[in-house]
Amino acid sequence: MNYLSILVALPVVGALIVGGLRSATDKLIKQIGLGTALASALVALSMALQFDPNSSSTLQFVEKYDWIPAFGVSFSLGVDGIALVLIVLAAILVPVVMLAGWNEAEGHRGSVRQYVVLTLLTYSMMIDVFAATDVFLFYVFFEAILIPMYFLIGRFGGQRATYAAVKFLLYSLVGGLLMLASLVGLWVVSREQLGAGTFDWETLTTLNIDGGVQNWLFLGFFIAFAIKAPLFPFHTWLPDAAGEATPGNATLLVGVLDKIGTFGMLRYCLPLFPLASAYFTPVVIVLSLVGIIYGALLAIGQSDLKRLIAYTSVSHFGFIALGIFAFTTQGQSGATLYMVNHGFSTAALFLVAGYLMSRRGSRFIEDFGGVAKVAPVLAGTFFLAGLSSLALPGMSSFISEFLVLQGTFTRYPVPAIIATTGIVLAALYILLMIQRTMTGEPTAEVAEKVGEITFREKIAIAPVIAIIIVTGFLPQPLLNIINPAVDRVMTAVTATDPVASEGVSK
Amino acid sequence: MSANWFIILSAILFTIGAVGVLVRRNAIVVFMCVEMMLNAANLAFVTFAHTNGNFDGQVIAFFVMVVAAAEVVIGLSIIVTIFRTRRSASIDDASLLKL
Amino acid sequence: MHSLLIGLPLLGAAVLLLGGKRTNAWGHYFATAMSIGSFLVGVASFSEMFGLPAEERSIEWTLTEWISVGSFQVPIAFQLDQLSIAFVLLITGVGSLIHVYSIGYMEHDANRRKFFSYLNLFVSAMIVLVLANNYLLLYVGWEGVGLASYLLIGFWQHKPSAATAAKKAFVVNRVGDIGLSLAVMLMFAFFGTVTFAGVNEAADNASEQTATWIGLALLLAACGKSAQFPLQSWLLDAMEGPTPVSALIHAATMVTAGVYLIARSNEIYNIAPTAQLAVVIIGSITYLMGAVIGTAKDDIKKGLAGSTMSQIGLMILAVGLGPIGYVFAIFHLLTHGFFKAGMFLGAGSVMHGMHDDVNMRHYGALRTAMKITYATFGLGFLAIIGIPPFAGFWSKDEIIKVAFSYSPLVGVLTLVGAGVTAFYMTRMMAMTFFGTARWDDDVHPHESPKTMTIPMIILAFGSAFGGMLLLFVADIESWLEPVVGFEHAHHAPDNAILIPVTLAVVAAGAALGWIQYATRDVPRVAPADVSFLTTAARADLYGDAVNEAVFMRPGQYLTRSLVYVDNKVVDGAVNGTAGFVGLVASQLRRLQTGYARSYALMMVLGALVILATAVLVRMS
Amino acid sequence: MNLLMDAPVIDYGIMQPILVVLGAAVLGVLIEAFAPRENRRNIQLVVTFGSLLIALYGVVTNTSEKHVGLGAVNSLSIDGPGLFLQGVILVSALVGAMFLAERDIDVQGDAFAPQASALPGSEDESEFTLRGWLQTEIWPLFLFSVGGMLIFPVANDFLTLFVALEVMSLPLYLLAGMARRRRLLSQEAALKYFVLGAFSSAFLLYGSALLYGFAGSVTYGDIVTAIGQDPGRNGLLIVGSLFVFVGLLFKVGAAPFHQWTPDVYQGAPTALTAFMGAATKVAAFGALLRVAYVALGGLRWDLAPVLWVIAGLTMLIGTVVGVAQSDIKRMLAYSSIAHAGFLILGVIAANPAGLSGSLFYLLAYAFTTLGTFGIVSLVHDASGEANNLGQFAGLGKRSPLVAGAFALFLLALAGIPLTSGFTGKFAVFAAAYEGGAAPLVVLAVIASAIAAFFYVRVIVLMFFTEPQGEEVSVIVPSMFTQVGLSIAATATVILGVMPQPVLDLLNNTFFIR
Repeated sequence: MNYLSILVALPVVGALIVGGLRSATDKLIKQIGLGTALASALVALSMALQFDPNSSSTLQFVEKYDWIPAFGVSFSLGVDGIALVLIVLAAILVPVVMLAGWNEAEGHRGSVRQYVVLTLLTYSMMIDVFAATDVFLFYVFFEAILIPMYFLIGRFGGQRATYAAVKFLLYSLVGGLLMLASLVGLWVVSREQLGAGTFDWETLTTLNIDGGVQNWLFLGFFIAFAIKAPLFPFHTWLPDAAGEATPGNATLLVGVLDKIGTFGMLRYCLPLFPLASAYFTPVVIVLSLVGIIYGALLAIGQSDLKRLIAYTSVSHFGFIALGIFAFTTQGQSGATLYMVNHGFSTAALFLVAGYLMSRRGSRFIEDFGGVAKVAPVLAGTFFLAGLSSLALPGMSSFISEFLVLQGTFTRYPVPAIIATTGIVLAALYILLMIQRTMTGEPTAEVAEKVGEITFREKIAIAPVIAIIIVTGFLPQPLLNIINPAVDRVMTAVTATDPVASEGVSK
Repeated sequence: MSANWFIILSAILFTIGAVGVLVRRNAIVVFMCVEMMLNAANLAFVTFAHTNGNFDGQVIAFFVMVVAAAEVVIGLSIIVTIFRTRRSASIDDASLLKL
Repeated sequence: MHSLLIGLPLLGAAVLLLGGKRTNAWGHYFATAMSIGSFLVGVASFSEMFGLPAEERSIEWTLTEWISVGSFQVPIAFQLDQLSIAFVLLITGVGSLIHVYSIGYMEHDANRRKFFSYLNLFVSAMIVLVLANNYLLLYVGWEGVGLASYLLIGFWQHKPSAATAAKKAFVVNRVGDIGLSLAVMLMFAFFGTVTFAGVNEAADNASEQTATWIGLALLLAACGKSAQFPLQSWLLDAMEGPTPVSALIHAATMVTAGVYLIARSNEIYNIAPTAQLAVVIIGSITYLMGAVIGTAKDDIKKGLAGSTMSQIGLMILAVGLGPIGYVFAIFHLLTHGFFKAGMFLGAGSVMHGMHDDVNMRHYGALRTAMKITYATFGLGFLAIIGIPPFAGFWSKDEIIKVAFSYSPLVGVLTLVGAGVTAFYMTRMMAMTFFGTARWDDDVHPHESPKTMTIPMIILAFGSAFGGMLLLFVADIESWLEPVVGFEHAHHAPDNAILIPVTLAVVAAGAALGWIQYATRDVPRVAPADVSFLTTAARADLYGDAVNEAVFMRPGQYLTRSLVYVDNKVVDGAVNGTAGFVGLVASQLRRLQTGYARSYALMMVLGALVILATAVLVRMS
Repeated sequence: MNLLMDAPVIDYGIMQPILVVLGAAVLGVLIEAFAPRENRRNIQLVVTFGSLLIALYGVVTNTSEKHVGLGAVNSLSIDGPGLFLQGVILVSALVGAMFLAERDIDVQGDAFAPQASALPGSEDESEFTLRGWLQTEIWPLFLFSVGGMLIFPVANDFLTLFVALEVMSLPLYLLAGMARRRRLLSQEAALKYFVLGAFSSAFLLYGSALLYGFAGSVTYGDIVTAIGQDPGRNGLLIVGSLFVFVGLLFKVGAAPFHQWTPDVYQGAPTALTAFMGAATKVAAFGALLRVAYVALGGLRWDLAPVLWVIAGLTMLIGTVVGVAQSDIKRMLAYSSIAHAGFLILGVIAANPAGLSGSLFYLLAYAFTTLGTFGIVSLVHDASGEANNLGQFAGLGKRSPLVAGAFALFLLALAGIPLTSGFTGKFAVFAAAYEGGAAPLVVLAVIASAIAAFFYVRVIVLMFFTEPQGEEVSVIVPSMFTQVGLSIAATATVILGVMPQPVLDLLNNTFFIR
């Protein structure tokens, strides 16, 4: 079954239906959107069940159609374990976001119809990006996805939405253009070595590229991904974009879209440019560490809920990059799992923060306080989301964070120790936020405006919370999917795990 | 007499024409300077035709003259129209389009 | 069956939390039943274990595969051995009593159901902590109890002080957790395993350096959880929580987890003398610090908290002494669990009768008004200061003995500590139950309901006889030997004069306290013109002040500066680039003068430049 | 002595498009002379569109029958690239003619003055306007220009090149000065265009003369042969070829020969700018590519540094100065300068991929340019076209379709994937990288980023900014413009999504000599 093309096509079909039904009410439009997203989620989940983690081939569900043979470009899709889990993440989050942000589109410049269409298009392109096994195709959607997201931020955002949207677009565009330069170089190298230029990812990984050339090509890809992820010091667009976007869009942006960056590092930077990856590892590790600490400190200093969450993500992306560039199976599997977990925990934070903000009509921390007293369940949900973000053991995020740290430690102990201090800062930024918003005596406005969580909101957030907790204790099904893919990456960069020096030989 | 002198003369004519375009304000004069540059080229063509021993250059010179004549028609018509509108043949007066 | 130890309280917590208001009516009974059920399972396990020969007592069982990445493989697996069953019984036993007590204590609180769910959550997390067969799963329990502690300290979260205290507890504990994380990472990096069994096996041929690093990392973890110097500051603030919480979590069980951790890792410490020394030093400092703080507190709960800090310092000191110390540290931990929980419950009972006033200067002469409380508290008092034959005597005396055999200096320290302990406990006793009544007219002290007094009475029995039971009936020395390796050969030589000396020091301390606070009037307002030491002790020996000056203020300054830097410098650099382009653009724009002749000039210049370029290239 | 000579054998089939268009132009002049005024426009339209379609048909059949070769005694080289360029020019001319034929946008008539010779603001002018007269002479002029353009990229010697240059330019000089509105600006544009154009063509001619001196022939093939034989006289060769480049680089609008572009683009009637911006660039680049690849192919290593400097300068000036523009037409002019810079990369590449990439780029660029200017011509305020950038604010709300199409064209200009601009950019950049110009590719990428800024700014204005000041309106044009814009938009999307057929066409096509 062509799961991947169905996944790509379904949201587009949904968008066309929504776009075509000129007389449909907003409610019907939202229902169609949600229905499409749910159907896609089912397809994605059934695909995940069909996935064979122990298959001998790198990619599964492969589909390939010629697109631009002149450039060696084909419309080829396929997933390995890493891509699969991210697709599933997207497939689960999109319906959640749609349901959680049911009334989000109202009161903005754009219409509900535009909102649904753009969200569905973004969704389809996300799948494309993760499933593309042609580097050109990846690049095309890497860039193209900017457009719907740009409109989602700009037309459905806060007061400085235009500024934030433009910033988002230009940052990503600059990164993308640098990647284009590298893409061009990569293609020329493939042409020189293979006779005909190709963009087929698996073929490209077999190239034997000169070290110096690798470094330049690596930089183009890496900077693009570092902007997308974002790593320090390319992060300043994220707080603006996530701060201005609606909570649902911020969730998609930070939870899924930004994963393209770290996914790209793992999928493209490492296997395509193994020498350069090793060469630049010290730089990346330093950037990651700075990001971890810096993002966390800035999160502590924020007065705006959404910006705060955005900065926590800067910190978390530091962990992910650290894990990837640790070159150990624990580090990379941990980083991949981290991408998924971070998607869910950020979603929980943004969406529940969205519940709060929509009630109070403000996104500033100082306008809250005492919510726990007037809406205990809402507060509890927010608290759970926070715990997930601070990687409390028992939450899924703990597994991934610990794996990243462990994987880093076996190769780079000092960076790992520095990164570990991030867990204290994480506790600080989350608990300070919780304290300021949830505890104390409710102010008059909070008491008046903030009501308890509604049924719809509960249904939307419940799966996310459930996933966070269940995978905290049962992460292995996910890890079983991720591990073989990571092993392949490790093989591609010819890295092996360090051996325990004082271990008991058995 | 060496053909070089003719080439040098044509280069001088070309340079005078070019400098004339740069320094003269009157549109007609500027235009005539351009024509001078074309004729410098003609001189070069004819000279080279001589040194190369074929007629191509000389034939080209005739073509150029025809083209130059056409150019005159167009050029003068534009200049005259502008003169009628602005009551000035100074090429510097036409400087509304800038920055 | 053993999984029920965790499962029952977890079920309780889940039912109460997910059930919501529907469970309001019966939730507290359900939670209490779950806790008692867990205790009964513990007792059954214990009796089963008791009947087995020593080498067969330890059992392990695996619930499921947990994490498996490359060679990093950690199951969700448990180990029930002599050490963990001791903790299980303490946790579920004391825990159940406190559940019962809370039924009465929290009767009028609107969120009683939530309180009980948190208590259940705590019990299950604590049991995970002591049953885990590997350090990573222990970590789950470790932070799980931290979470429960956070929730319970901040239970009255509408009080800003409670919310702040809860956050502080969690954050400071997280600092300690760095240690636990690092220890686990070190273990995997060097030994390739994180299970207790694997680490113990690897410890046989591990280098001293590795063991030292692991030992120090574990000590950091213990410092956080057990409120040891320099991470002690959260415990006093934690008294913002309801009193049963203080009794259970911040006296009897959770705060002793650090002792458990070090005792559990004895094979690492045995080959790392430096780490052991560090443990002893930290323990000693905290032991004395806590005692000194205890002497100056007027808040009965804070006084007890100082005492807890101090007593755990003593235990930590003891585990640092090596194989001869582990057993007595655990022994003291268990007896302390009885008498300190009992005293906290007593304090709660007093507060219950005193309109939640915690200031001892407003008490006095309560022995008549609250007889049961007085009696149970008094038994705890006798136990803690180490009067034979009460529980504390047996455990504390042994530790002092061992300390002297380790080093005279440490021995003297423990002795001094014992004297100070006697002083502040006597002070507390005197200020609360003796002297003149200093309470306000509208306060009518009364005895607490049975749900509260019965647990107190049971714990008082423990304070009275627990020591003898454990020592002589359960034979704790040989019981724990398979786990912590009690070395009879190096058994501390019986020091005939040590017991009398110790008793004399205790008596002196107690007498001083009695003279000071029972025979003289206690002012209702704390006097201001006091010695420097008193001032310092009242300020928790400036622990918070140091934290504030060294971490908090610079931290706040740092975050504020970074917010500025991020906006102006990092973001500014990008916007600056845009601005620069704009500037260049506006300058270049001026070349577009609008004069055709200047355009022509530019063309000629361009032609000359490219001509020059070509010539240069040609020549080079 | 035999006075008889063999008449040259001329393959008229291969020259059909040129002959048809030029013939139609001559016919157009006759129509102006003999047809009654009221019928002229319709007759001219029939002649224009008819001849363009016939010519296009000729190009298509020649292409499909692989009917290629040297024509007209070796003075034309109608090969694969040549036919492709002619096709692009003809399509641009068709779309451009649709814009020129538009009468519904301006209430007074089409985009041209009713009588160019009448003084602006004079009574004559208002009378002509009142009568609704149209200057139908624009059609023969337009066709002459198209004819020149058809010859320009297939010229196989420098004389033909020069003549073609003049044939295509002279009518444009005139047309640029005939705008109905803002006539002063229009006339100024014409004057500047003319003076500078004549100046640059003098350079081209003088360069040709020097090359003639060097090689003894003006035919491309002979020159490249001579270079191979190295007869000395390198001074003539270098100065000559550089002067030729000056002339050609002026036409493509490369820095530092670009300064006429913004002024002329702004001053000329927008419909003409659309045609001129697209077709002139195509024709000029076709000629530049042919000269560089064929005539001066052996001089690559001497010319490469020069072209590197020019390409870098052009890209940076085009993008950086473009950022500071506030007039939409000037901004697009700078954008066209930037694109000239990108296209020079294809010249520098000096490999078949560079040629095919540039050709694709030109095709894509032609449609986007036609589309952007076509849409600019639709936005009006009370006094005529609204060209100030600020006036585009809120366009997205007022007419989403037009704003959407404009956004599409702008994104294509920016080179966003799935638009034609991206495919072209990729092809050219890859070729340049392969040709050893990797640093220039990086520079091009940076320039693209800067350019993206001003394209995006317009999109922001249209969709995210509330309109302020006086009301501007989007005119609903007649079928002419509608069809033209539809063609441009469709092509932009198709070339982005499904470029393979065109790439197939370009594959293995190369200049013959």
